[in-house]
Amino acid sequence: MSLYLITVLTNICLFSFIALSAYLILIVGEVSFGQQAFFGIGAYSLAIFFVYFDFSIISSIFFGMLICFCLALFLSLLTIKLSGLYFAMATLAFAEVFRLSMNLVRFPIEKEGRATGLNGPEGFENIRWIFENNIDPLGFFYITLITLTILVISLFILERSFIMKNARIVGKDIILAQSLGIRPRPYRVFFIGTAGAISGLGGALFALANTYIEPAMFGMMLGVHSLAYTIIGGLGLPIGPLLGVFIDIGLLESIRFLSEYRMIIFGGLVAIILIFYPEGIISPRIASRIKRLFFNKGL
Amino acid sequence: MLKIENLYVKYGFIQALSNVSILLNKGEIVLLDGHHGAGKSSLLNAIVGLVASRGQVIIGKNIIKNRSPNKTLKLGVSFLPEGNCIFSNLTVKENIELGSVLASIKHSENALDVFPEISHLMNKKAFFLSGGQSRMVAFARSMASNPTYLLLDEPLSGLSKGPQEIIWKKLVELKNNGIGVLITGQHNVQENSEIDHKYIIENGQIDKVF
Amino acid sequence: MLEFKSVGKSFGGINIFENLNFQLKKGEWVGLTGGNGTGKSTLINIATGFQLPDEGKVNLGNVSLLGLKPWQIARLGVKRNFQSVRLSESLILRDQFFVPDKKIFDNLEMIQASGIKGFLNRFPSECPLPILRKMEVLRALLHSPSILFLDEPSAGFSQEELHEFSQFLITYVPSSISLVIVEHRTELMQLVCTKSWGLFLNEPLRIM
Amino acid sequence: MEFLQTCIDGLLFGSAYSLLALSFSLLFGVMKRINLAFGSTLLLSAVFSLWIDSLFSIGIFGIFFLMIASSALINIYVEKLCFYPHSGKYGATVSMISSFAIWMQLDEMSSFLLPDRTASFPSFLPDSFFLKDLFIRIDQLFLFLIAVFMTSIFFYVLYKTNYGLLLRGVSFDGELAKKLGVNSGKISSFAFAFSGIFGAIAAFLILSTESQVTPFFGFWCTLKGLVAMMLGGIGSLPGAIIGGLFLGLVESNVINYLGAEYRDICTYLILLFILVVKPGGIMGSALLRDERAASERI
Repeated sequence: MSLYLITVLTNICLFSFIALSAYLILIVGEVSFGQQAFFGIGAYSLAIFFVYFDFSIISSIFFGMLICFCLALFLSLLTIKLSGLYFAMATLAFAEVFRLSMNLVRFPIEKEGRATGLNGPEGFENIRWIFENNIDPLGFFYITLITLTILVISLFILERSFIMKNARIVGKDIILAQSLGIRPRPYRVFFIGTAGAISGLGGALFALANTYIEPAMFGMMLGVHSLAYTIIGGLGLPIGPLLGVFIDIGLLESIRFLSEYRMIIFGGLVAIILIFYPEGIISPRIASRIKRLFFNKGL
Repeated sequence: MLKIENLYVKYGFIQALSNVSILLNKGEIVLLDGHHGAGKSSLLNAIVGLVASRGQVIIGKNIIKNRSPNKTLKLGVSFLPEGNCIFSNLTVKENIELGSVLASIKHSENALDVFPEISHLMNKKAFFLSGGQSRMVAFARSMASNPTYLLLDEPLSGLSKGPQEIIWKKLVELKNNGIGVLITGQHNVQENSEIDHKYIIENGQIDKVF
Repeated sequence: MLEFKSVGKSFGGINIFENLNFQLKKGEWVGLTGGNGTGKSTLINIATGFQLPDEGKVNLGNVSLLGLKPWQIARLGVKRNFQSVRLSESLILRDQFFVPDKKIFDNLEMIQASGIKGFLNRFPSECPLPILRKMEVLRALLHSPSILFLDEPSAGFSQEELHEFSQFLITYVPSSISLVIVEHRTELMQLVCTKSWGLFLNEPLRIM
Repeated sequence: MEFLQTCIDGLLFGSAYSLLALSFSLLFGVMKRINLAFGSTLLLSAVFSLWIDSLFSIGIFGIFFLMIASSALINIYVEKLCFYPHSGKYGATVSMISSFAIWMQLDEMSSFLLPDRTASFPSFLPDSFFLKDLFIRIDQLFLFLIAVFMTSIFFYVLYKTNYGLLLRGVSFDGELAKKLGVNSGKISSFAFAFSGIFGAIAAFLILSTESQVTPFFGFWCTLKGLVAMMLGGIGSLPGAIIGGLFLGLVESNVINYLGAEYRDICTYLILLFILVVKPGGIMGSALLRDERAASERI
C-alpha cells in the first residue's frame, strides 16, 4: 500500500471514533456539538501522562479515557435538564472553553534534547511513541484498525442487548419509555459518558499518530463533522458512522483532482444525500429490515 | 354545485378509490358513511388535491385541474381534516382569523361569533382548549374563509353529546343559509332527517346511495 | 387499590376537575365516559405520574403516587396506552413489545388471538390503525400490569372488530387486573366492563 | 471613567451581535430551525458584492442593495436544499447538519472570490465624537439605533400582519397548515428571505464599521449570533437585543481587565453557566416554556 493510502485509511479509522461517540449520543436523542473536546482531552491527557509522567502507553490511554469518561459524566449531569439546541450549545460552550484554555496553558519542557510539553497555541510537539517503538505507518494503521474493530464489535453486541433497545426508546420517545417503566436518566448519562470515553480513545490514538497536537485541531468544525458523519451514515447500526466517515474522507480524497472545487461539490453532495436519505444511509428502518432478513425468529 | 366524477385514487398498489362520483348541491348536507379505511378520508383529500387522483372535480361550471388546498379554498371549498386541527401557539382569535387570511379575504367580525360558547376564550392560547372547544374553533376558522362548500372529515367523532349537538345545529343552520356541507361517517347522525343524501363507501367504491 | 382523594387539577386557569374522589378495587373493570375536556385523559396522566395534581392525594395501596416519576409508577404495575398511537416508525411490530423473547413465545396464543400475528413483521406504517391499537394493548398486557388504563382503545374500530376485541379482552386479560377503559363510545364498555363511571364538568365522579 | 468607556464600547459593539441574534431568532423562533449556513451566506453575499463592485464599481449603495438581494437569494437556496425537504419531528437535526454542509460550500465559494484573504469594505459614516471625556463612534451608535428599529419592524411583521400570522401557523404545524390551504413552501421561503435581508443589513453595517472583510466573518457571525441568542433567550425578540448587548458588554470588559485572550473563554463560560442555571436565557424564553408545557400534554 502506498503511504498516502495508509494515511487516508488511518485517518478514516481515527475519525470513526469521534463519529461513533456522536452516534451514541444521537441514539439517546441528543445532539452534541462538543465531542471534539473529548477527542482533544483524550489526546492531551495521553500526551501529558506519557511525556510528563512517563506512564506506559496502555495506562496513558486508559487514564485519558477515564478522564474523558468522568468529564463527560460531569457534563451530562450538569446539563441533565437540557435537551435539543440547549444541550448542543452547552456542549459547544464546554468544548470551546477547553480548546481556548489549552491556548493559555504553557509548560514546556525538554526531553532527550527535544522541545516538548504544553505550549499554548504552538501545540504539544514530539509525542514520539511511534518512533521510539519503531512502528511504521502500516503498523499503526493496524493498531487503530484492530482497536476500532473491537469497539465496533462490542457495540454490535450491545446492539442486541436490552440496554441499546431501551436507550433507543428513550431517544425516540421518552414518554413511551417511561410508561414502559424505563428510567431515562441513567441511559442518557451513561451513553454520554461512554461517548466521551470513546472519543477520548480516538483522540489518544490521534495524538500518537500525529506526534503533534495543537488546540486548533479540536475546533467546532471537527465536532460538527463528526455529527455529519453519523447523520449521513445513519443511526441504524454502528457501522453507519463509519460509512459516513468513509464517504467524507474517502470521497474527499478520491475527487482530489477536483481539489479546487472539493468542498463546493462535497457540501452540495451531503445536502443531496440527506434529501434522499434523511435518516442516513443505514437508517434504523433499514437496520430493522436487515434484522428481519437474518434473524427471523419464526413468529 | 360541487360535482365529483369518476375519481380514482391509488396508493402504491392499493386502489383506495375507484370510480367514485358524488354530487353536492348548495343548501344540502351530504353524508359519506363507511367503515374505517373504506376511503372516506381519501375522497376528501383527493377533492382538495392532497393526494394524487384521476377524475374530475367540478365547482359550478369549472373543471378544476391541478387541485391544491390553496386553490380549492379560493374557489369556495373549505376543507377541515380529521381531529383537532388547531394551532396551539396562536390565540383563539388568531386561529379564527387565520381562516380569512387563508382565503385572502378581509377579517369579518361575524366569524368570531359563530359559537357564543367560545367567545369568552378569544384571547386565550388555543393550547388550553378542550377537544370540543378546539373543534369549534377549527369550525369557526373554516367559516371565516367564507366558503360555499364545506368538506368536514369526521366533524363529530371523538366529541361528547354537548359539543356534538352544538356543531350539528350549526351545520343545519349553514345548510339553511345555502351552503353545501359534505361530512364523513358518523353512526349517530345517520337517521337525522336533515341529511339530504347519504353515500356508503365500501372498499373504495360507492356502495349505496340514499 | 388505586385511590384518588379530593384531587384537583386546572390547566391555564381552566378548572378541569376539583375534588375528585374514587376507589378502584383489584380486579374491577371500569368504563370511564364523559364529555370533552372533563379530564378523562388528565385522570390517566395523574394516575400514571405524567402530570401532577394541584391538590389532593393519589394512593396505590399504601404507597402515595404523588412525587413518583412515571417510570416508578409503571414499575409498580400501573400501565397505560396512549390515545395517539405511540409506536416507533423504524421498528417492525415484533420488536416493539420491549419484553424478552421468551415472554413473547409464552404468550404466542394471545398474540395470535388478537389477530396481529400476520403483521408482526411489518412496520407500523404498513398496518391499519386497529392493528396498531391492538398492538399497544398487547404491549401493555405483556408488561404484566396490575392496573391497566386504556385510553380510547377502540377508536377507529368497526363494529365487528369491536366485538372481536371485547372478546379478546375478556378471554386474555387476567381477572386479577384492574382495567379502566376510557372511551366516548360506550359499546366496548358495555360489552366488557362491570362498572361505569361518568366524568362531567364541575361535578363529582358519577357512578352509573 | 475607564469602566464607563469600556461599557459604552461594549454596548455599541454589542448592537452588532444583537442584529445577528435577531436574524437567528427569526428563524429559530418561527421556523424552529437552526441555519448554520447563515454566517457564510452573509460572508458570500458581502464578498460577491465587493467582487461585482471591483468589476463595475457600483458604489456603496450598490453594494448595500446587492448584498440584500444576494443574501435573500442564497438564503432561499439554502432553504430549498436544506430545510424544505426535511419537515417533521426529526427534521430539525437533519436540516441543521445539511445546512452545515452548505456552510462549507458557501465558505469555499467565498474564498474563491476573496483570493487575498482580506478586502477593504467601504465605510460611510463619520467616525466618532467625544461626549465630555467619552469616546463614541457614530457608526456604532447608528448600528445600535438600527438594531432597535429593526426589532420593531420584525415585531410588527410577526404579530400584526397576515403574513406574520401565517408564519406562526406554519411554524407550529406545517402539515396542518398545508392541508388547510397554506402554501407552506412559499411561507418558509419568505421567512428565510426575510432573515437573509435582515442579516444582510446587519452584515453591511458591521463590515462598514470594521471597514474590512475576512474569510472568518461567516464563522464569526454564526457563532456570535447563536451565542447572543442563547444568552438572551431563544425566540424572545427583546431577549435577542439584550443578549447581544450583554455579550458586547462582557467582551469589552474582559478584554480591558483580563486581556484579549480571555475574551472567548469568558463568553463561553457565561453561556454554559446561563444554560445550566437558567436555560431560558436572561429574558426567560417563552419558547422554552411553551415546549415544556407541550411536552406535559400527552
